[in-house]
Amino acid sequence: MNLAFDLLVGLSLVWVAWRIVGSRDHFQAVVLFITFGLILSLAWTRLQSPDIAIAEAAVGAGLAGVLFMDALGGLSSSPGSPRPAVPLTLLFPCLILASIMAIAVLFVPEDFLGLIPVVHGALTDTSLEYPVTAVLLDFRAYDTWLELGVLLVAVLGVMGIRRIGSISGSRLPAPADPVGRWIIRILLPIMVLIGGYLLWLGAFAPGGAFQGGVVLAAAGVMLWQAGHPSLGLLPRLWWIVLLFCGFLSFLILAFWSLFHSGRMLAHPENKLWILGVEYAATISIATCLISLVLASPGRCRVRDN
Amino acid sequence: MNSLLIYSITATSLFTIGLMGLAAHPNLIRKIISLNIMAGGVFLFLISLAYHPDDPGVDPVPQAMVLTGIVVTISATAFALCLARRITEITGSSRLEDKPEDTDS
Amino acid sequence: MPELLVLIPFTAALLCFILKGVLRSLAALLGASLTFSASALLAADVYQNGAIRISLGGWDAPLGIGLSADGLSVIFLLLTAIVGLMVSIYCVPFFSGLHEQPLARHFWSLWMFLWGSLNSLFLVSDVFNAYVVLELVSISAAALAALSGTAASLRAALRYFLTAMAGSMAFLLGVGFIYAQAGTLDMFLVGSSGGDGPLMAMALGLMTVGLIMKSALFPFHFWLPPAHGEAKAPVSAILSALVMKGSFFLLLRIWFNVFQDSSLTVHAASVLGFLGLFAVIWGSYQAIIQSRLKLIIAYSSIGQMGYLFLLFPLVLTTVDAAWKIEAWTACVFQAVSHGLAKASLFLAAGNLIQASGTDNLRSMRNIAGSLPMTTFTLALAGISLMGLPPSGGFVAKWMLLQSILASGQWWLAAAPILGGLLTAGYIFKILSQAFVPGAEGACCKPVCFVMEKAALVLAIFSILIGFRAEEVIFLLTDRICAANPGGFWP
Amino acid sequence: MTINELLSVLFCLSGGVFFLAGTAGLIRFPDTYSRLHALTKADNLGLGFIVLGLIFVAGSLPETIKLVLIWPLAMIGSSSACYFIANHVHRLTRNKGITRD
Amino acid sequence: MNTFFLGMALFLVLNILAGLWRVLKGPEPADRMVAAQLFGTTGVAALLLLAQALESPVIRNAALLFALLTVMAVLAFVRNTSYRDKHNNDH
Repeated sequence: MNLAFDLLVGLSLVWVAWRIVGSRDHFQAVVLFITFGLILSLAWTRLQSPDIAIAEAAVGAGLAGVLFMDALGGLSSSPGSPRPAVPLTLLFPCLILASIMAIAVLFVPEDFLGLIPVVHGALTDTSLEYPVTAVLLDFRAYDTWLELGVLLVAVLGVMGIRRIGSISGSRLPAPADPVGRWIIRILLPIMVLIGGYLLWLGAFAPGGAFQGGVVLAAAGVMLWQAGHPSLGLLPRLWWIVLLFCGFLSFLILAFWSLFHSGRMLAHPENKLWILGVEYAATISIATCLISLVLASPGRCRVRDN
Repeated sequence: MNSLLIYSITATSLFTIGLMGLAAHPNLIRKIISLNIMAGGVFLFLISLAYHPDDPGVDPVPQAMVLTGIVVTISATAFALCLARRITEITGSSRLEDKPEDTDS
Repeated sequence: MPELLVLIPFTAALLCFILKGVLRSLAALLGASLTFSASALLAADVYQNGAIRISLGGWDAPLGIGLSADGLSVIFLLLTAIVGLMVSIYCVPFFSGLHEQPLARHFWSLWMFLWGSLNSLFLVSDVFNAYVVLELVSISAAALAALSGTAASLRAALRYFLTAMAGSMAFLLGVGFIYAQAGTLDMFLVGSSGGDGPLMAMALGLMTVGLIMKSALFPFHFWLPPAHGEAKAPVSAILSALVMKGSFFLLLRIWFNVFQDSSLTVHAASVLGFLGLFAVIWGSYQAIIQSRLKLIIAYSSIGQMGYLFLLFPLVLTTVDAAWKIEAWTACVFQAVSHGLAKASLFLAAGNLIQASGTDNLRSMRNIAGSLPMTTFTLALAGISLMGLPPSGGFVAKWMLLQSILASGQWWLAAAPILGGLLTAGYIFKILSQAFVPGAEGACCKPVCFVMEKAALVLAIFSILIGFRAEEVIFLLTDRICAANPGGFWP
Repeated sequence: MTINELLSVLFCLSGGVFFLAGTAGLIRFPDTYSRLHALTKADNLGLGFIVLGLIFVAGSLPETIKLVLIWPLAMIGSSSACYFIANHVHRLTRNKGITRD
Repeated sequence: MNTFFLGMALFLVLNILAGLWRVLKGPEPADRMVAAQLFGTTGVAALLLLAQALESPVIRNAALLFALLTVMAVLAFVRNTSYRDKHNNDH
């Protein structure tokens, strides 16, 4: 039964991906992409990694869907280009590449254990119980810090393109019908509640900074879609503090641990530091993602209405 | 033919399909969607390495890598989409080079 | 203290975003000079007492991430420091002009982020960390390229960014294959655990293709000329002098540390050699037929990068160890002198554009009269690019020729000979325009004194390094930290 | 097979039947409005039955509460989404002045 | 017992695949959005069944999240198409 489920999920992933690339209508491709994200979440659940399923669900259905729909909004949809989407000359080399990689994958050793024993061995002397959060925030904290840097640079890049200093201006027209506002008022507190719950859960179960941050970002974007300026309401200084707090907390930790114990990014003994850094990272991820979605349409949207 | 194999082969074919989409589509938004499919494929490959049905459970390091990768990919996608929208606003055509014969804007 | 090299630019980046006006320029200059001095200190430290390897957070190699500063990375760090400092000095007046003022905040924070990520790229010793740093470099470089806001520059930036993203995805899949084989992510551990077998072959192929896409080797060079041509002058100086060297440096790390004693690299080496040879000839030829100054310099970047890729066939197929050091020195000198000369060329071009308004060659007439300093900089940088005797470029091409002849692969000799000729072609094309007495009416807005000085200093540096070859050779031979003590040529 | 498991299998199967009905409705029905009809009614009911089935075999109390919480949320979500789409299609047809068959 | 739940999850994924036909064929963008909304609910049910089959209660959080997020895509769709149509109607 497991094999049947894996085969079905695998085949449907490949088939949906092929339809996405092969479809002529752009809107159809976006909807198929949202379905692709859904089936991928099922695959993550089947592979026993629930926190990635949560992150994929929040990012795929929540943020990517909204981003692509907005991008499509700006495009006057046409029936699609007449010629076939994927030229045949391209098909042949890609088939060769796919077969080479498929053969190479056969050589992955059956009893491949990777770094499991090492991580579980070192888990005792960190103050975090759940291995994934420990790897993210303690063993490979440098990766997480640079990844927060990537988020920050993306926000700076988007604001550079839009020539704006902050996102205070971008506000959408409130949806005409009352149901739009009503549903936001109900779903929003629940999403913020789930975001906090996932963050708190992170210390000892699948959850943590990333999932909490992404869920809060989805909540913020939902608020924005209801016509509320959400993060745009904050004065510029507060918005900058929220934006930088994740990256800054790692920076302060790095400076402090470098000059205190000579080893950069070494967490001090008491657990409060790591939790503080984790919460700051959550807030920073949520703010960066919301700012990305809010800043991309630019101010021209508000002026038209 | 255990599940490691099924998901790894699916992952590599997703990577190839995404690469094909990136090369084939003139429209910018379609290119960015294909990039996300490539990313999905690579992450599926990483997690298929980490998955062991019974004994020590799932390897946390690839999971951490994929979590970092998901957030990096969404921020890169948002940046690329903002660039694409700006290009569409300025030049009116959502493509990198404006070939006259295609009406698809 | 290699960690300082990462901490200072990131702090400066945050400060530059918050502060305004003069305070921002002060913070940027302070950050630039502090990073420069930190790089110099690190170089002296590595020069005296050998390569440094640190494990971050106190976790050792298989689990935690490490930073490694050895001879090769220190040379590239110094190149980034010198070019970075001069570009920062150039940019203070450049971005305080009325026209560029709104962009200043975005430019400075993105530039400091890029500098910090380049420093961490040159100190990398973990394969997945290399992916995250590559992503950070690509996003900040694309954001910088897109700052000019014109349709052409936005298109070029997006084409560059999409190619860079595809390259990163291929690189990440290669990381997956390495993890499947070696079970660890640290470069030096993977290197010592043997590099043969189908998984590693797949990893080598994917990573090499990914990094070639990012450093614009021949088949994937299409994104470079518009990206560097359309960007603002200091941004295109940063892009072609530093960002391309970053992905090339990572390629060196992968080929010579991760796949250190694997037999795979020998077969693939000649492919890279051919692509490099073709890039040299094709890039230099394209540079000659361009009419816009910045496009000429952008195409010449493709040509000069081709020289670097000649290293792979020379080092991997030569039997005699002595000649390998020649090839290594040639490649490193070419990278450093090209970086310096290209940065000064682009800055000088920026001065010309600011003075004459357009970067079309015909409007460049008679600049020898109005901008003598910039013409002198163009000439000096041209000497170093062409490889005339006193300059670093000459040392690079001379050693390249020697190691080619020693290794018996005579067909590679076409690159330095033909390449040098073609490079001379487009350098003289630029300079000849300068002395032609053109239309008197060409208005010449005054260019800030500091901007011309910065370009000149870079050109002088690219000439001076020709005289200091011993330290570089010493750094390359005895200060290499690889799994086995023999370094790159066991 | 305890009584709990039997009940849970029964409910899950009926939930599956409703999902099948919903999908069949999606494919077979002629226009958007009727497809919305299939989507909202059949699926929510299917989800409700599956949640009910799972409650029997769910372990501790918090799990059950979470299960019970999911169903009304999903219902709110899907019914309002259905309203948005219906409203949107109606406004489209009114703007274009053509009457949909 | 778990194989039964896994079988049900498999059946639901088949449902999603069948629904994809409407996404591919759907004449109107609205029909495609209807199908996407359908997949949301079916996805939540499949996740719940998987959570029970694989005995990891944490997957229920993912199902809880999914139930909320499908609305986002529909909201974005409605906002965009109406904006564009209003835009087209103006001139």
